[in-house]
Amino acid sequence: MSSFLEVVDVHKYFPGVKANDGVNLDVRAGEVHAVLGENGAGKSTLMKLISGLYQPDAGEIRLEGRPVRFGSPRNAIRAGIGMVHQHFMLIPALTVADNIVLGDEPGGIRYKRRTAAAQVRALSQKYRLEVDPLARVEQLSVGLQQRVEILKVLYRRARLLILDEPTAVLTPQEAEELFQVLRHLKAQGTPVLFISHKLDEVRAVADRITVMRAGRTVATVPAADASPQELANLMVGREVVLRVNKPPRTPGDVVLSVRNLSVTDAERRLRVRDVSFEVRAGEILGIAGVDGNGQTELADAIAGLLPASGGQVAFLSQDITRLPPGERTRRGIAYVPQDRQRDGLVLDFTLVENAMLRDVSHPPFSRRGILQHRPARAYTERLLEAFDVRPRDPDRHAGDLSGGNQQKMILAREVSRDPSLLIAVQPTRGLDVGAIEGIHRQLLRLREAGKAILLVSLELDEILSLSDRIAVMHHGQVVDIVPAETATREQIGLLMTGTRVGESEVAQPSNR
Amino acid sequence: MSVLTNPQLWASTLAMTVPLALPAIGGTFSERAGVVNIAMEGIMLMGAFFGVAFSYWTGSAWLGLVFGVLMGGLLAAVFAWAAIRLAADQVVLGMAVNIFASGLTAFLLNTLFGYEGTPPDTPPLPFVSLPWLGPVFSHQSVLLYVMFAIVALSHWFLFHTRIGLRIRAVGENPLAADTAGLNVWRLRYAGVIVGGMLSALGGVYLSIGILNSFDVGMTNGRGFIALAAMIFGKWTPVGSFLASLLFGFSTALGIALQGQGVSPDLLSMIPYVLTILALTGLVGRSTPPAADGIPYTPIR
Amino acid sequence: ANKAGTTENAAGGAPKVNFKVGLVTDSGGLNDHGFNHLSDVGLEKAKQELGVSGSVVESKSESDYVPNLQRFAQQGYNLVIAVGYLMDEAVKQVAPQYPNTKFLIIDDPITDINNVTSAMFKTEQCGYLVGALAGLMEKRSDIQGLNPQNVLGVVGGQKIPPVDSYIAGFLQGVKKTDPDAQVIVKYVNSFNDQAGGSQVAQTEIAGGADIVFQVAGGSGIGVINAAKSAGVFAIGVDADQNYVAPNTVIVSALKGVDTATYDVIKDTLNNQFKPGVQDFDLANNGVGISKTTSVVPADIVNQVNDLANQIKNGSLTVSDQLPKS
Amino acid sequence: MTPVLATALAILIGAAIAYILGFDPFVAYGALLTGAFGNTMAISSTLAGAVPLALAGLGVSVAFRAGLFNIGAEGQYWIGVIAAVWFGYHLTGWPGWLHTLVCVVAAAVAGGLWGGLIPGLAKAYRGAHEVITTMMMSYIAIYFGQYLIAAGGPMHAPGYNAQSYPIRQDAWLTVLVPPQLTTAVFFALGTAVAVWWVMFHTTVGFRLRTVGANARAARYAGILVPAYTVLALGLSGLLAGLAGGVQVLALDHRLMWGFNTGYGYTAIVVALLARNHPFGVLLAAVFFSALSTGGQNMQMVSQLPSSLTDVLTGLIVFFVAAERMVPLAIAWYRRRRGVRVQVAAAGEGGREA
Ligand SMILES: Nc1ncnc2c1ncn2[C@@H]1O[C@H](COP(=O)(O)OP(=O)(O)OP(=O)(O)O)[C@@H](O)[C@H]1O
Ligand SMILES: Nc1ncnc2c1ncn2[C@@H]1O[C@H](COP(=O)(O)OP(=O)(O)OP(=O)(O)O)[C@@H](O)[C@H]1O
Ligand SMILES: [Mg+2]
Ligand SMILES: [Mg+2]
Repeated sequence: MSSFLEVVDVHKYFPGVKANDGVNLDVRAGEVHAVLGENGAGKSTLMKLISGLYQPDAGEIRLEGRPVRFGSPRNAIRAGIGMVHQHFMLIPALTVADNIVLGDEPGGIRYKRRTAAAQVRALSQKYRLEVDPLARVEQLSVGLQQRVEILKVLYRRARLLILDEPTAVLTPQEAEELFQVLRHLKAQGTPVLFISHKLDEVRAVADRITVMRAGRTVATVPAADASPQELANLMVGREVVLRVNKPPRTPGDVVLSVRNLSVTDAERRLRVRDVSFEVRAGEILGIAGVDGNGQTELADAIAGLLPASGGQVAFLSQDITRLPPGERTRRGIAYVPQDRQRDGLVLDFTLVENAMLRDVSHPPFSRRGILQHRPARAYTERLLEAFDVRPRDPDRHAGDLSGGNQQKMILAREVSRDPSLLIAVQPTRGLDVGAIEGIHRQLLRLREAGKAILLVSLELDEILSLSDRIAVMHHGQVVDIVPAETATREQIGLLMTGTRVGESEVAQPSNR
Repeated sequence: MSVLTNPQLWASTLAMTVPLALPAIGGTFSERAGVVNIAMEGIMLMGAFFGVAFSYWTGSAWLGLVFGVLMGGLLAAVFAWAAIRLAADQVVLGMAVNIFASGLTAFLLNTLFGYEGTPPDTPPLPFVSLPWLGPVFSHQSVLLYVMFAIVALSHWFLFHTRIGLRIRAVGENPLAADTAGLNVWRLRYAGVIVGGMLSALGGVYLSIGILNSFDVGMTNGRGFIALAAMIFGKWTPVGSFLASLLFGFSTALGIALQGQGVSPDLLSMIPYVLTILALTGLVGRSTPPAADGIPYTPIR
Repeated sequence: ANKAGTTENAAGGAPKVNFKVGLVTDSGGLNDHGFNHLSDVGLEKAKQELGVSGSVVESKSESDYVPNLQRFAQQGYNLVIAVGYLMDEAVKQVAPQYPNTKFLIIDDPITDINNVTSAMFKTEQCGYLVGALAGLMEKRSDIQGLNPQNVLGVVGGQKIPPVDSYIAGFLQGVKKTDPDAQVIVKYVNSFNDQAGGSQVAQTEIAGGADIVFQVAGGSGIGVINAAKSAGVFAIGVDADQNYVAPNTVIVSALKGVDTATYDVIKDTLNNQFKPGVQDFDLANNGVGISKTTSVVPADIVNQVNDLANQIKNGSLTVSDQLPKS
Repeated sequence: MTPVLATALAILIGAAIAYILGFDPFVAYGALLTGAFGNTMAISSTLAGAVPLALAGLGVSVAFRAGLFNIGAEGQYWIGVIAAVWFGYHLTGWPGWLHTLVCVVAAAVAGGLWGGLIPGLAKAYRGAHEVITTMMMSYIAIYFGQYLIAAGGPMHAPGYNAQSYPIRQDAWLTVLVPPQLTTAVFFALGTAVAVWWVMFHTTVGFRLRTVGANARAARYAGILVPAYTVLALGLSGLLAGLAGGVQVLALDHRLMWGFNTGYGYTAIVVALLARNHPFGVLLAAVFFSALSTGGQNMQMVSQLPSSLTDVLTGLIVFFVAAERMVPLAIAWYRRRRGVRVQVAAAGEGGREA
């Protein structure tokens, strides 16, 4: 097979960072090529170089043997390169169809809106990527937004498809659908380049795998030959423990009790319907579900960021349904929100200021309303140390940190508040295996310390390996709550689609 | 109420709407493209001054209009260059442009024409009389009708053309627009400069549309009211127009109600009070384009 | 190249004398189409005809008055002119410190400082005359361009005494000659909003006014413009404003700030400086009315002149207060 | 661009304009400089003019820090003047210092209510954009002031002029350096320190800054964003009101027509130029005041219209904002030179190409 795309010894530097420091890659016509690597290894940078968003400082990119130099994404698009970015490149205020056709709209001077919608509809039917062309993107779940991104690329008839961590936000079923599309494209001879942290799916879909570490490509191996352990070690450069072991534990008193809770979002749509459950001390309750089925709203409502439209939330036997978020924090609820950049951190603030964000009115951060800069700084230094946040400089702005380290910073802050309840929404989204390992260990340590944990995740494996019990949400309702030790991927996956297996089956898990 | 049935009230309303609606729509173009523009006042002054100056020098009000609009566009282009290319703080720049333009127009007026003001024989733009539309339209500047056309055209342009879609896209998320192959900078320049020309046209209206002279500070804060109208109108041309209309109406009402014993100072508050009431009572939240005011500097 | 500057030496003017005049405007500046501008005109005339040298500074805000006055005084200017009552406190503060410098303040009565003279203008008198003239015109049915309705208009800049004294005189004048006339009085509430002035005038014209008297500074240019395009008449203020629209402005009420300035410069130059309040009125030509255009019939001009004489000889007095509404 | 370089560039352009129009730029600029700082009187005036700019600028900056654009400082200033004057002539028989204090507090509170309570509540609970509400309130304040002192108005003092009764002399601020530098300068300095301390050393300031930096995160952090919106606009208005109160106690001692002199608008530029830092605000206020005072001296000496100083001011602010001009120009120069060197090399060796 001939090379469609070659990357030869490419370098890209940012101030103080060698993001790509000698990268070689070769994507052959009609293959699915995966790129693996830790957070910050330089994968996204490489893809942005190929798609014209960045230009290499040194090295060469060749397309079908000819060297190319893209001054802007416009040129790359013309050359047939389509990219789905890790952080979505969508315009929330516009419709799905607007987003998809943007830059190549039907019409002359006038924008033929209806034609665009029809074309998008046809396209989405062809690839079985169902989405309403007239919906506004801001109303879509993350999974649907992913579809829009892919349709955007397909609309332009890309000759090379690049996907940067496309499955991070998908359910197993959705991921499988995506892989079908990729196989379809491959069959038509369109090469696909895709990034993932998930070793299993990479092995299942890719023909070849390139591993990056610290800005360099360290190996390219045929997918069939690579074992997960081998790949993980290549990525991290050391031995990685892939399996967490969770010692059995008897849960204590009820910490959080949710009764018939209903929640409407800011647009007044009912997102959580009549949900009831309990979380006990020393227990992890996992909430599984396809993205957009009310999990985030549920977590927000418990944290007080969304008002309950019905029902009751009790924490440590006290009704907190009407309390403002600050008061809930004070009583011992910690919250790792889904969107770390928008909710969890103030990117323009230093790490010290971010550390004090939630507890500024208490020592060590302040006394009688007056900030205590030195103790706060010392406290933050300890935090960075204990949770291995890099760089370990409390005066750096949160915006300077990589996504993984931002997440660690939030977790560090929330965990060290010594809460009775931790709500964690997708705490490992987009993190590499090393970072995930660390965060899982932290969650289990909290469980060990007798805290109650509500874990919302789209990663079934994460839910299955960490939870004591699993609640599955569909369409705003809890379909079922099952004990984790007996649950299987298939069972949960089925519940996630809203299909309730016969009562008896769920009721007799001990058979297994 | 007889005040409300007096056609002059409505004629005044329309006449007072034009110099607000044009810059408000101008601001809308700029901000839809993602560049916060509080320089309408200054750009209007440029348009007003050069409108008169060129009308006098060339002897043609239409050439005055063209040059007034071009000079406003030129100032907007300099503003745009600093805001876009240099990623400078757009609010600071806007204030700078306002101060600069008010100084420059006063300075030029005094050095070129003297303290008496611009020559009285400067030709103005024509008034248009459409008596069959009623007395309200019996004596209005030709620019009133131009404004109606601009409201409709701007709406069509922003919401029904391909460039309009692209301009809105760069104002919402320039990075996404860039990855979709759009030229973010060029679109932003277009938005700011077209917007500047519309603001300048508002200035031209004041100086040679309904009058034929320029005076120091003759915009009298209308550029800032237009800013409010733009926000009030939720960053849409039609909304901007309606907000300007409300403002024009209440100003005209304030004039009409004078002379019945109430202090003219108190009556002058009407437009401002009404605006606050309308804003808190009916209109509520208005959200700017998501990337409004955020410079986009691609790393390449 | 320097039309505005005041430094030019008069080519054919009087020989230079060693006498320096400083002029401080209030925050209205030289473009105010009013007393600041007229004061400058008077200074220019003095430079031309008396050979004095002069310098102008435009104040930006109230904290500038004291330093601006003081600078002139410190630099040995012989006469410092403060335009406007806003400088009342500033003059009272600065003048006593510089007894060798003379001060003139326009439109503000300062009495007991012996190096300060105040120029006060009886603008109600000239307002009265143009009011009487307008009333007489309005009553006649033979004048081209006037409508049958017996309505007159007044556009004020802001409701402040220097404006209202003109208007008070105007109303009394109308009452005298055309008691049944309706006078619509409205204010622009700004002195530099030409567009606003034009709208207010149009509202009055729509209400039937066919002669509009403007007392609105820069906004008044808009008033005259509106009158012109509606084909009605206007009356100018402060200076002869016929040049703005020769066929529209039939007469102007004159406030002789220029002559007062010139006179005080001349007196001071000749060591005849008189401290205290000087009233400028019809009798001493401190206020007056301009030449009328040919639209105004000669007999009306004569009747107005009669009234002027009555005011001059004291048989007719005009109040500067608006009637209580 | 550093303010120094920006100023230099603006001055160069101004000199060119002056020269083209037949004025001597050296004379003009010499006068500008001596007018602002040349002697005690000049310095006294410059600093006195800086006080209201600094106080109102601090007000604007507090709102900016909380992510709010208070464009109505002018009206809040005006309301402060009104309140101070009202208490200034109504109260009798109070000790001087207490009378002053009452006037100052009244001005601040009035400004705070005007700028904070109404626009703040409208923003927090009705979502009304503060740019509109503060601006509208500003116009209302100005017309209200005019109404008060117009003939027949409630605060009109009998006599020819539209002005109020004067504040009783016991409440006036003491002159420190004649002609007009008063103890008002201590209000400006003290307030700057206080604002700095509150913004960077208290939990309230931290929360205000959090709301400004990321309102969503602020909510997550348990901050009642609506309350802090009201607080931020309130503080902002309070400081602008204080500016008015202090200024009228220092200088005019009464309400007069023509009082609205644009301090509130210049204050916006002051705050922006200072990047909302309290001590930067002090410097920027002195800078703008110096330009204005010096500009008038320039007109006096050279007869250049003082509007030229507005042109200069606009250019300076523009160049300060456009700080990237310098690196861009350097990069452009390097590239050009680089190209030329390459071409030269190619010409010599002929092999590089
Ligand atoms: N625009 C930028 N400016 C400065 N540094 C950057 C920029 N983009 C990326 N980097 C840095 O370059 C390095 C590589 O980043 P990149 O986004 O390519 O990593 P990645 O492999 O995609 O990581 P992840 O798996 O977390 O997405 C990181 O250290 C990152 O902090
Ligand atoms: N979440 C909040 N949102 C808005 N204002 C608050 C919030 N928390 C406190 N405040 C205000 O800030 C002031 C000082 O805050 P501080 O945190 O010291 O008080 P507190 O919240 O009662 O203390 P504690 O957190 O120990 O209960 C309080 O008087 C209160 O009015
Ligand atoms: Mg990445
Ligand atoms: Mg607290």
